[in-house]
Amino acid sequence: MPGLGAAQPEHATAGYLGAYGRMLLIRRFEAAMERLRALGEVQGPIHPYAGREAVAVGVCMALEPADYVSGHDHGHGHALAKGTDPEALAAELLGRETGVCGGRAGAASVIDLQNGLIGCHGTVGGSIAAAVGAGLAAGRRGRVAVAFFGGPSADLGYFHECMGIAAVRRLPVVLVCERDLHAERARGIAGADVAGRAAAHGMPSQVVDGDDLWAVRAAAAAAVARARSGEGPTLLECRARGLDEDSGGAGTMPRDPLAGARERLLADGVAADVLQELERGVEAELDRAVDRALAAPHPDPAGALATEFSPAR
Amino acid sequence: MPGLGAAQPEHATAGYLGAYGRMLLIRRFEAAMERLRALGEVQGPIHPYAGREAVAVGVCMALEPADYVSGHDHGHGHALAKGTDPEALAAELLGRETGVCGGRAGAASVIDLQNGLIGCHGTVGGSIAAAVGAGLAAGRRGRVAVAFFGGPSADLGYFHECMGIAAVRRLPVVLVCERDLHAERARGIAGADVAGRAAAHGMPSQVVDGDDLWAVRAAAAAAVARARSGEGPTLLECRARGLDEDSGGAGTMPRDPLAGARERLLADGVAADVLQELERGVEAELDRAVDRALAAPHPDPAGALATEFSPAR
Amino acid sequence: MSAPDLRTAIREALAEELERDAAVVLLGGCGEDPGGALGYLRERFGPERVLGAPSSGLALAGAAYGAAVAGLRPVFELASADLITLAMDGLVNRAAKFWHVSGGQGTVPLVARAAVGAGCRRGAIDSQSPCSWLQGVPGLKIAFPSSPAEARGLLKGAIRDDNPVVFLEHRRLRFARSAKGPVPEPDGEAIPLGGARVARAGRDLTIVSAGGSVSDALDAADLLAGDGVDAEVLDLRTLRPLDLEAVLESVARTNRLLAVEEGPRLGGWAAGLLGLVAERALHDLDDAWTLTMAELPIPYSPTLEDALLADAGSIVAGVRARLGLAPGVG
Amino acid sequence: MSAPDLRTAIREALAEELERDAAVVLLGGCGEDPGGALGYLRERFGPERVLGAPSSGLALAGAAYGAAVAGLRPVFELASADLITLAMDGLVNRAAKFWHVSGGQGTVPLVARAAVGAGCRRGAIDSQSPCSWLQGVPGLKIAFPSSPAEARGLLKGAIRDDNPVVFLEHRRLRFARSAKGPVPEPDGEAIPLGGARVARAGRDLTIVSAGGSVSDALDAADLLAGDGVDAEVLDLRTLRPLDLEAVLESVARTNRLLAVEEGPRLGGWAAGLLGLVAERALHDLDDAWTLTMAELPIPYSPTLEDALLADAGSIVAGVRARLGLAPGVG
Ligand SMILES: Cc1ncc(C[n+]2csc(CCOP(=O)(O)OP(=O)(O)O)c2C)c(N)n1
Ligand SMILES: Cc1ncc(C[n+]2csc(CCOP(=O)(O)OP(=O)(O)O)c2C)c(N)n1
Ligand SMILES: [Mg+2]
Ligand SMILES: [Mg+2]
Repeated sequence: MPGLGAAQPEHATAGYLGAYGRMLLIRRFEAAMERLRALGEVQGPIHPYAGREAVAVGVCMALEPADYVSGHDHGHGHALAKGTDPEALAAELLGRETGVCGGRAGAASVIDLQNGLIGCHGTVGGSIAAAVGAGLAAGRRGRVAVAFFGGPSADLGYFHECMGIAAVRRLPVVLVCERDLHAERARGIAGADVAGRAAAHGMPSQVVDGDDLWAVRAAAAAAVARARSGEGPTLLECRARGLDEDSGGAGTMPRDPLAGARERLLADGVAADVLQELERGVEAELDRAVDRALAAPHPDPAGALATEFSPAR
Repeated sequence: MPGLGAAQPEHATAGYLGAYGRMLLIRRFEAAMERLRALGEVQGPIHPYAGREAVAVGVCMALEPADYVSGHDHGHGHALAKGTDPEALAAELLGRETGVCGGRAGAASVIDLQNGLIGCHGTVGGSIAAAVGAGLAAGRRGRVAVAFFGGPSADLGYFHECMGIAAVRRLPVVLVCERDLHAERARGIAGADVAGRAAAHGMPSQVVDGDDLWAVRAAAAAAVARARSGEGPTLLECRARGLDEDSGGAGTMPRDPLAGARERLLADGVAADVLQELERGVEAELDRAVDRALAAPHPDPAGALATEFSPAR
Repeated sequence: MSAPDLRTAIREALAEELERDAAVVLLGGCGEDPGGALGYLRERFGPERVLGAPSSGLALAGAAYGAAVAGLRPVFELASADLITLAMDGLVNRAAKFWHVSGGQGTVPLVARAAVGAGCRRGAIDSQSPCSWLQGVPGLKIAFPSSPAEARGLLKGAIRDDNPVVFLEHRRLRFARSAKGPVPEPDGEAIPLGGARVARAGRDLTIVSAGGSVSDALDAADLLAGDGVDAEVLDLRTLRPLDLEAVLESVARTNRLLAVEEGPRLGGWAAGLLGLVAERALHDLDDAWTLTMAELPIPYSPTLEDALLADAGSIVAGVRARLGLAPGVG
Repeated sequence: MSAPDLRTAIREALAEELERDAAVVLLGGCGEDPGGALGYLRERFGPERVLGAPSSGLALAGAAYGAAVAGLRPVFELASADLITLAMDGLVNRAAKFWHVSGGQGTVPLVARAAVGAGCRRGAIDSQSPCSWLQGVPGLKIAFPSSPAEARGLLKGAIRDDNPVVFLEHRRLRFARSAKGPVPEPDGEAIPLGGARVARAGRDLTIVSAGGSVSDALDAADLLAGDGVDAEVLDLRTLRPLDLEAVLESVARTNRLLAVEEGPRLGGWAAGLLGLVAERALHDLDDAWTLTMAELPIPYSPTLEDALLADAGSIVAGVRARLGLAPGVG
């Protein structure tokens, strides 16, 4: 996807311009998939990422392409942030042979090893174990492993057991609790202190404004630098207020991270027509991606269901 | 067992005299079982409790007979502290039909519902879940539920998930981490901060001198009172230094909790001959218990292995 | 009285048992909530009977076990049967063992409810059948109702049972409004666990199934009648205990056995059932086979998922092939 | 070269694989450490190859899966197979699924080692066979060696295999110094997973077993030879994949099948194996039965535990009864 390029560590507005494009891509991609779902083309569940785009994109700005990321069940957000091709991702949700996982995974379990996405995890907390494990490998190669997970994970065993291992072994891991305070309120969960739980394991932590791309990127860059230099893991609690269901998407909520990023770019001197061109580019790319994905073939059961095991090495 | 009586909340020396007797019983019982194990009479593993007697006995002094206790794999210590008949416990370790569980459980899994011992748990951390669950029932009846568990449990999921549930629901639960610092050193584990981990769940906690019967009882009494009055759970980290392997049991180590309790009782004015009479009583009771247990029949496979399920209610 | 849908059936069973016995409590409820029930029940019975809890299978199963030992009758809910993986220590190592290990001192009357089953495009990790993980655990019952009406009666039976029960609610039953075949028990009564049910009587072939596949077997039996094949359909209702006698009795009459399972063949209950029958009644059998899934994770792609799953059509095709009937007859 | 004991066999296999491939790492080691190996190996290979970790099955399995996805070949140890209950999410929902769900992007070459088996007075919760919990999980291999020499070769095969493997080390093998029956592979070689082994050739009866029970079957075969019964003994080596063709080939010659499993009958691999054979070769079978444990938790009491477990004597008695031979002949 030229023009969108995987998010890269950059300090100029240019980096944030690309990042804004990627946030927009996530928002628009999700809306397109919801439309296809209403038409019965996408048949599996989609866990919405709208309102959290600044978290995945801000964190991935601080990463190298070879770094590892594991996501939770809002997988399409993490995948696009880490650089997965939208056409391959759309084809995945459509269950096509050209999907990034050949149509075997669906949205919640996307894997894209080429872009460092080691997997998305429906089991609450499972992404943390995967990233901590990848951290064991990452250290050998100067890489970093990042886990995204929701607020409910902080109550579960994976969170604590894995923090313990990461802290004791000083693994190059960044744990990103991406709290959707709106979703948590809807579920009747009181806002617990997640960041504070890292102290139990002697791990530094930080509460981050998850609606602010710049704040997320800055916190992630510090945590990634710490991890890469061998100082060990960090827990970031990124609080996203979530979109109000009535707000109807980008632009209408004052705290909408997408609208916020756009305003900040304008304030930082990016010309409105540069933004509009970028936005048209994203829309056009997305349309093309969806069209191609819709035209792709369904997998052939004969070949797909052939072997249980990977051939022995 | 007249003369030994289940530990009761009492503030006079008399209560501590009985408690000292029970600590001695645990120490001597374990030594007797180890001897029988060397002879092949006890065939299963025994996880030693020597050096931790002040913890189980001090906590159980603060409990009513109907309160619930769950233990970990050092089950004989918790059972005797909660009031299990030494003869029935010896018979259990000997695998006899008269064992407290009919010989089905062995040392690590002892259950004695009549005395409130809901079970002992080889799975590290399992005792915590059992007590938190019992806490759900206990609240209805003005009872308290206590979990004993070792230091390694504090790294595991059960510990954190259950603390969360107990704290959120303000359950009448006391979590007693009984750390054997000697055993942990032998395993090469650095002394972590266990009590501090309760803060992550908004639960009060306290580090207690686990070698000091009086200190354990006082801390437990406060935690039990808090639980019983509906204020919620407490975590006690009882640090026992453990017996040095070379010390050869009671009396030779300055920090031996059993020797310490004896000295304190003498200092508090208990006459030496009163103590000696108590000690002779314990020895005599234990000898009788072991003799009877050894004379008890083995279970009959025909009857014992008859039905898989409890008959439907 | 019209037959209930699954949500209503589950909600009614829970409400009636909460009403009947003060020891019954509900734990959890962050999942799919197939009964759609917990909000309503919490309002009606209060937060001391219907308790929210984190969606933590590890602690939920462990705490339910402790609560049951201490005298409650907890019913807890896992968001999905795939998450039984997180609840195994409590279920397998604790609840299933307690009655025997305690020498009969007490029982563990808990029920673990979970939504189960493929066909809903939920992918490999949210569609699995957990039967094979649990069937080999002595002391643990597995109930797997085949219709909303059956679910209602069996859930009441599970809650009243003194032993721990895993209660599986097949997702495809949500779309079923009525029970297929006769429901012998009057509505509202508990069905005690352990007995199979003859869902359709027949003479030529015994089709044994459980859960969501029973209605496929009944549809297949209707189609096979057009071929002149009179199939008996047995609904196992519980996979442990297993009503082997009912299967043996049927096979002694039909001499042909087909077991239909939504799960892989290796390690599944269907192949095991064939083995148990072969061991006891080899010479009653003229033929015996299974219809299961391939030895694969369940793919997300609708095309692939449909290819993997049996339905009435594949049961009929299998029977025709096995009996040497021309395909398409009838 | 004398046959190794189990500890030596495991330690040597681990050392050789650590030496051969820098991607191999060992995790954990707070358990029984049946190889007696981890201290020695940590000294030899350093703490970056032999990593201590809390004895937490949940995080160990999850982290091993993540490490394997990211290019390592982790071998982790559970203190006891009963604790596989805590590792199920990582093994079943993640490791077993990855190759398929990713569409073949990568594999999960992890090995989960665990001590398994009854007969050592460890009680209900430290003696179980986990085979039935795992055999129905596509994508997950189960290796269950029958002797120290087999354990050495199969562990090397498991570590080199690109798929996740649960590797079960039977406690009773610790007392076995030598492999019973021929060990066809030269010492030190990896045995690829998936093929059964004819541990003893025979013509009258096929006894199929795995793990610690294979030597009981071999002893029984020796005793049965005195009755004029020439038993073939098949060692399955892996329970998934299952070498059904080897069993069918043997049964086609002997026409009698006995499967011996240390575990309950319902839900176990032995009954399932009978079912798979009945489905494929019903008319080859003159008789087929299983020798398993009762449907009960394993009791601590030595008297009760011994009564529950099969041994060579009970295999012989069962065969004699089933074949209608007078007891005590031979
Ligand atoms: C271990 C586990 N328990 C329960 C569930 C069911 N479940 C699915 S989503 C969800 C709550 C939302 O979790 P998550 O997506 O991590 O949080 P969010 O970011 O949406 O706030 C739950 C409880 C699950 N997937 N895994
Ligand atoms: C979940 C789990 N992991 C590992 C083990 C193996 N194991 C048995 S004892 C032990 C360490 C000691 O634990 P504990 O007795 O709780 O601590 P202690 O009081 O002896 O210090 C371990 C790791 C286990 N029983 N359960
Ligand atoms: Mg969510
Ligand atoms: Mg211990």
